[in-house]
Amino acid sequence: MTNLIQEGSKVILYLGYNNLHVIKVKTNEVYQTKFGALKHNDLVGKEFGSKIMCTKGYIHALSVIPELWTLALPHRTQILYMADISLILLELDIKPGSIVIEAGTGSGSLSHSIIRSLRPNGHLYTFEFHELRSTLARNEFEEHGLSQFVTAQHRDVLEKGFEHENIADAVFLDLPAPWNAIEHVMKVLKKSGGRLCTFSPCIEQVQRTCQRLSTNGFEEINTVECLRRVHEFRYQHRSRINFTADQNQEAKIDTHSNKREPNDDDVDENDDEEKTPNKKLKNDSETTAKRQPRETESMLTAIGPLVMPGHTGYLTFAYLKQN
Amino acid sequence: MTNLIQEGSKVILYLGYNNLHVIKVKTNEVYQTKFGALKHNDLVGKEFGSKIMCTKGYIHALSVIPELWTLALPHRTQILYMADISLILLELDIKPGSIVIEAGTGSGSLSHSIIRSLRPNGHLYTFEFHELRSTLARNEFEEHGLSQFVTAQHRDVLEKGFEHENIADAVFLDLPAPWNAIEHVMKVLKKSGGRLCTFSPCIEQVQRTCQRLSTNGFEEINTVECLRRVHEFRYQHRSRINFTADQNQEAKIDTHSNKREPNDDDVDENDDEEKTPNKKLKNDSETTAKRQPRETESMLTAIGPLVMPGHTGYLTFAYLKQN
Amino acid sequence: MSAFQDGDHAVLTCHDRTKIVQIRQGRPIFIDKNKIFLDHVIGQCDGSYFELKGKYLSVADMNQAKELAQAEDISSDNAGQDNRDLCDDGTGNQTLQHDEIEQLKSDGVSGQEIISKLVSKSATFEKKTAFSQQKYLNKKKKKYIQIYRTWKPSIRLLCQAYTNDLQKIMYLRRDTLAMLLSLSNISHGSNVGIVESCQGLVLASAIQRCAGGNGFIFNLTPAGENNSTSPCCDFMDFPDEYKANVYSIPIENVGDLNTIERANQAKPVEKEPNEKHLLAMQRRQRRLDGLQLFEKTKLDSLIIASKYDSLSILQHLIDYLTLSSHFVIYSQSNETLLECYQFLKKRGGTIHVEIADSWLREYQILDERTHPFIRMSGASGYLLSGMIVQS
Amino acid sequence: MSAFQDGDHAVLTCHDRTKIVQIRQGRPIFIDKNKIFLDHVIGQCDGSYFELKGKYLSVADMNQAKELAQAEDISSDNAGQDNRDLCDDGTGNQTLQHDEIEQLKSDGVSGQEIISKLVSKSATFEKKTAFSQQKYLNKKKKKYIQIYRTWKPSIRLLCQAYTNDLQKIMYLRRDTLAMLLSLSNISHGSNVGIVESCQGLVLASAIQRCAGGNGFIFNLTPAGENNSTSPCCDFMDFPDEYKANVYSIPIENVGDLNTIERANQAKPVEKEPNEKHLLAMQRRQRRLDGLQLFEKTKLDSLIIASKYDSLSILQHLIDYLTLSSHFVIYSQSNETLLECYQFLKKRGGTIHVEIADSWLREYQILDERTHPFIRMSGASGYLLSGMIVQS
Repeated sequence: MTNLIQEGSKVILYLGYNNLHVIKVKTNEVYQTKFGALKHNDLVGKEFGSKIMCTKGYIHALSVIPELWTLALPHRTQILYMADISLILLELDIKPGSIVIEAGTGSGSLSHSIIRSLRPNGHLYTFEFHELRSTLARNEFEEHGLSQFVTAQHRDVLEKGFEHENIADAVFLDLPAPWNAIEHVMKVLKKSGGRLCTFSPCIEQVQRTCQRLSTNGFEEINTVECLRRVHEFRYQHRSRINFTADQNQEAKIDTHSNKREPNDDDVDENDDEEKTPNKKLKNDSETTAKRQPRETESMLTAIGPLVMPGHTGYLTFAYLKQN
Repeated sequence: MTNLIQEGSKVILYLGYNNLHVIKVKTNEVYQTKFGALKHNDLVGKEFGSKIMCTKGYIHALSVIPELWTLALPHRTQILYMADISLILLELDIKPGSIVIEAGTGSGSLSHSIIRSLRPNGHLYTFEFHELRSTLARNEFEEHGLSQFVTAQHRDVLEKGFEHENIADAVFLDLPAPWNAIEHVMKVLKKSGGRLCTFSPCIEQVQRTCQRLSTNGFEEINTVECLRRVHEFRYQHRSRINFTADQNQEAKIDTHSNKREPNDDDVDENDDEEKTPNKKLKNDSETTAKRQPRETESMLTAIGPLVMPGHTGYLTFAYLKQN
Repeated sequence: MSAFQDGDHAVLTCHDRTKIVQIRQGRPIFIDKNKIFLDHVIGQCDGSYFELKGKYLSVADMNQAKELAQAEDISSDNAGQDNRDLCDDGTGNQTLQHDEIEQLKSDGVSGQEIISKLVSKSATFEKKTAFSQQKYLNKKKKKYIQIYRTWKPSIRLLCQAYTNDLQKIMYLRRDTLAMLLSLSNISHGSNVGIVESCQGLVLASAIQRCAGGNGFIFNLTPAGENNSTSPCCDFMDFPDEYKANVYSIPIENVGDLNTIERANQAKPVEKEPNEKHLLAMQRRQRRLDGLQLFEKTKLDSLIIASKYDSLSILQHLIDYLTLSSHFVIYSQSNETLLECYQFLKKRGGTIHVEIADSWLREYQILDERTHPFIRMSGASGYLLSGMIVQS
Repeated sequence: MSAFQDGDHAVLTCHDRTKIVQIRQGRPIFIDKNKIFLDHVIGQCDGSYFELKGKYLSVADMNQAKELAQAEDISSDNAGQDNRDLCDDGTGNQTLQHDEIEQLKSDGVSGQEIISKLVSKSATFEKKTAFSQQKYLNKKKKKYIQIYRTWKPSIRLLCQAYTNDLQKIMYLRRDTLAMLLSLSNISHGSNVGIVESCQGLVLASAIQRCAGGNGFIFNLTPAGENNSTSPCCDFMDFPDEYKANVYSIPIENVGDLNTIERANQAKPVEKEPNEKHLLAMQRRQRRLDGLQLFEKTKLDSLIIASKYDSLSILQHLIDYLTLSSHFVIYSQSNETLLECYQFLKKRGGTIHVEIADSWLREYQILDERTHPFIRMSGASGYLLSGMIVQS
């Protein structure tokens, strides 16, 4: 992948946090963003990562890397997110040289990460029963310069199996009924040992899958769920309460002054505005220097989000050795 | 409950975090702790919360309050923990005056919290099919001075139901097959509306329960799981790396000195001990005052524990109104 | 269960929305800018069903309402569905226009009838899979069938009502509130100190748990924020005996023995003794009485869930706690609580000091489609708790 | 899959234990203080079964071993069991004495036979429920049947092996490592900078992902800790071409242009040119070469998972990152990462900066007894990640 944007390059436009768009650079075209018009011509020749001016602001032009692609890709199906994807790669021992089988291709979110991990000498065979989706994914692999690492095929693997035999180090299934594909998986995994992962959103699917895996001699079967929690950055503003007892200690002489009692604030509730503590203290500080306005401290915190993904799916891993 | 320990008082001995014991005070008896012998006589007349000397240390004497009791009680069955207990109380709307049904009593962990919430004018009817457990729980309620708020009965509610009719504001079931008790629950709940909670460790039990609740006209059915994560306090010690580039900036003249290169440390690996950065820097600082020993900062942190409860059970709540 | 009376508060639910209202004869409430009269709720019971007819909530038959309100049995998401069958929801196929629907509504046509019309005028409904049809119907039901239920307020329902307004209650999630209450050991007869900025949710919970015992509840608020804890206490419609021993006192003056003296010296200027003024004087006196009482009382429980600096509050209040009493501090961030922990460790005389957070996972339990909800809260906040003992 | 050779590393598993060993003809390893020889592992494949016979791991028949090692189908806890049936496990009922068992073992009696004897000599076995009998058998199997499997090392297995030694790898949980690798975008051809204190687990992961591409991997370690990252890299038995472009360089000297000059001036005293010394000189030269190379290289990825102060490391290394490159910082506590975040915000030129942690839940999937594991990890650590862009 070259580092410079060219005619025909796929570019991810970063407009802000979780605001990403994908375009394909085409001379003389214009793309409308919330920061105004972006001329494709302005992209050509720029390094990926560059700041590009639009008519009313700027964006950053990034290359197609799996994490961003997962956030920006056109959703043709529900997609896998990075927490699951990352764990799948690790648990399936996917590494350069691995031969990996994937069904279905879906929106290609996982495929891109698998390819990154098995480069430069591995290969991904990815199958999709929905013809259009398969074609679109194949085109994307092509556009992203990944064709040599992947074969995207339109095929109903539940009915027809994976075509190949004993070639795979790892198999990943995201199918509604993965248990029905187990025999095909056994055929395509290397005899000397291979790993399987199935992804299912519902526990009943997992139960059926585990049952079937176990009766077919799979070992080390384990099911996990992984949820990623992205924190929110927030400044917390904390004021300190001005305890009068402290002030007395600091300046005991002070008691004679004609200052008002904090607790007669509610005598007349209409002018609450007049009597907010800060106001009063400001007045007080004119007469007695010892009294400080209420201190407010700001502290940067990263706290859990009010809403986060609560469930994506269950990942079931297993190992099979056939001698 | 009086605030002074007396003959016959139940006392929780606090020996340390998660190290609690329960005794009943009996004149002239002695209880052995890891801090040596504790004379019961030393407890009598003391306030709860007092520090009591043993032969080789001290302990704190506490009264039986639900949180501590849950940690200290003799486990006759698997017990409910405070995260679940607390949520149950809130979701069942248990408040002073509530009439509550519980089955089974188990070790009485939940019972104590329910009683605390429904005092002074509510009542708990708790049922247990295991006769000994029921008797033991009844004795404990008696010893803890709670008898007036609770009726503990030995009874197989699955077979025989709850005896009472239309008295309960809330019902809690911790039974292996709660779905088989639903009809009894309907009989015991107030016609004008009442709430139910079932606790089940396995999802299959929950599925069956929800199914049965739904066909019997229960509403607002929802299932939750609550896990409490107690953090560990730990000081993190962080050293700063002494970048030579910084030192150069501070004192450029310094380059002539005969100091050794950090990166020739591995010339002779046998005396690694001699060459730990701190040692070397200590030597260096003798010749060049500008070089500071590696700074180490300690920071108190509260971090998630390596092991925490990963599952207690599923709580299913529901509401029933029968007109 | 007693019936609703004029002036009572009620919790109104409709689909997944929850709203706290006060029932007042002839006075409307507002939902989405629509005036709604609750007159017919008076005399009805907890959990009753109502249908929105014109501007009035009218009593609805339970069985009929139940059926209307119930969603078709489908999953809230398409998890577990063979997505081969998924087809586009096609919103452009509806020939019934928005204006026409509005007309039907103002003509008093029932929601059910409107939905029937929508279905018959939909070009694609027949072509949808059974799953998609159900999904479509549920969406329309949610929009056109307005079955309300009214409930007697409870702490649980208040938590539910604040779910979409969490910032108002410092993001105190219901499981965290539940745990806070347990850890505080509040019960009938307890002396309790509370410093909160959660609309009175914590205070109301404590008042309910104490149920007018002979202990005192001290609601410590900064001057000028006396009313910050009113909302939830009002919502709960507590009987007077529950409130008799509840004192709101100015937190600034805690531990300041000169306060009363100063207050007496600084008697406010004599105004005409109108009713409003008398009431204010009474309130003022009650705050002073509370303050005096507080200085003489040993607390069994202290709860801090405040937007103000918790550490200095803890420092000023900890000595009011009696032997074997309980303290709980809630904060959204750990850092605040670590400061308090360091103070407590240095001070000594505390045991069982913990910092904890919690996870709350909700489940969809449906035949062949069981899984946790696909959205959850990632913010439980943290609780620091412990007990005071002899050091 | 190639067979194990003399000198190879292997991951040994037995029940839930995992251990990384080096296979060396005639040289024993130690497990629970017992000498065990791995000679028979040589020539065997990934996933082979072995039985401990005397002091040797001997090749075991796969099917037989599978059956022996497999647990009876019961739940790992008694969740979901009607606890009416639970009875005391009764350990005092065994008439076979410890000494006798030890004698049987040293007589070479198989684990299976010992278990049969134990069952026949147990006073209570017959009286137990089926559930308790299975539980009993599983316990005994775990104790007396030692079926081992040997595996080719992988990052997954290294994570597994460190599960009980997490402090050695800074508590870096496998899901967090997995995420860190994704966020770093490391791939064949990347230029990578790594500062880690995780026994080389992160470095080894990076080396594997790059697989000897034409990019460089810089392992930045403090002087004196050059070997701190060796363990995992050794375990992985990487081919030489994977290591050719990996440079360990002294992090203290990064950005110090005088280092090389100084190093050349301060040429170490000429010692006798023995082999050890030559090797040391070569290593020294490689470190210097690496340092020179580093100063000229623009990094595509930077990973920090260090016990040293991450902020100052980030400050010194961030300018080596090229446009559209990735950085990831791992820490057990949020506070460290917040400092880094503040620095990054002030500096500018970064996008998509996130702090995240994760939950990993493991499940027991068994007929009628499905639920999450009753114990889980509560410590995932935090990752700060982001990208460098033109500011």
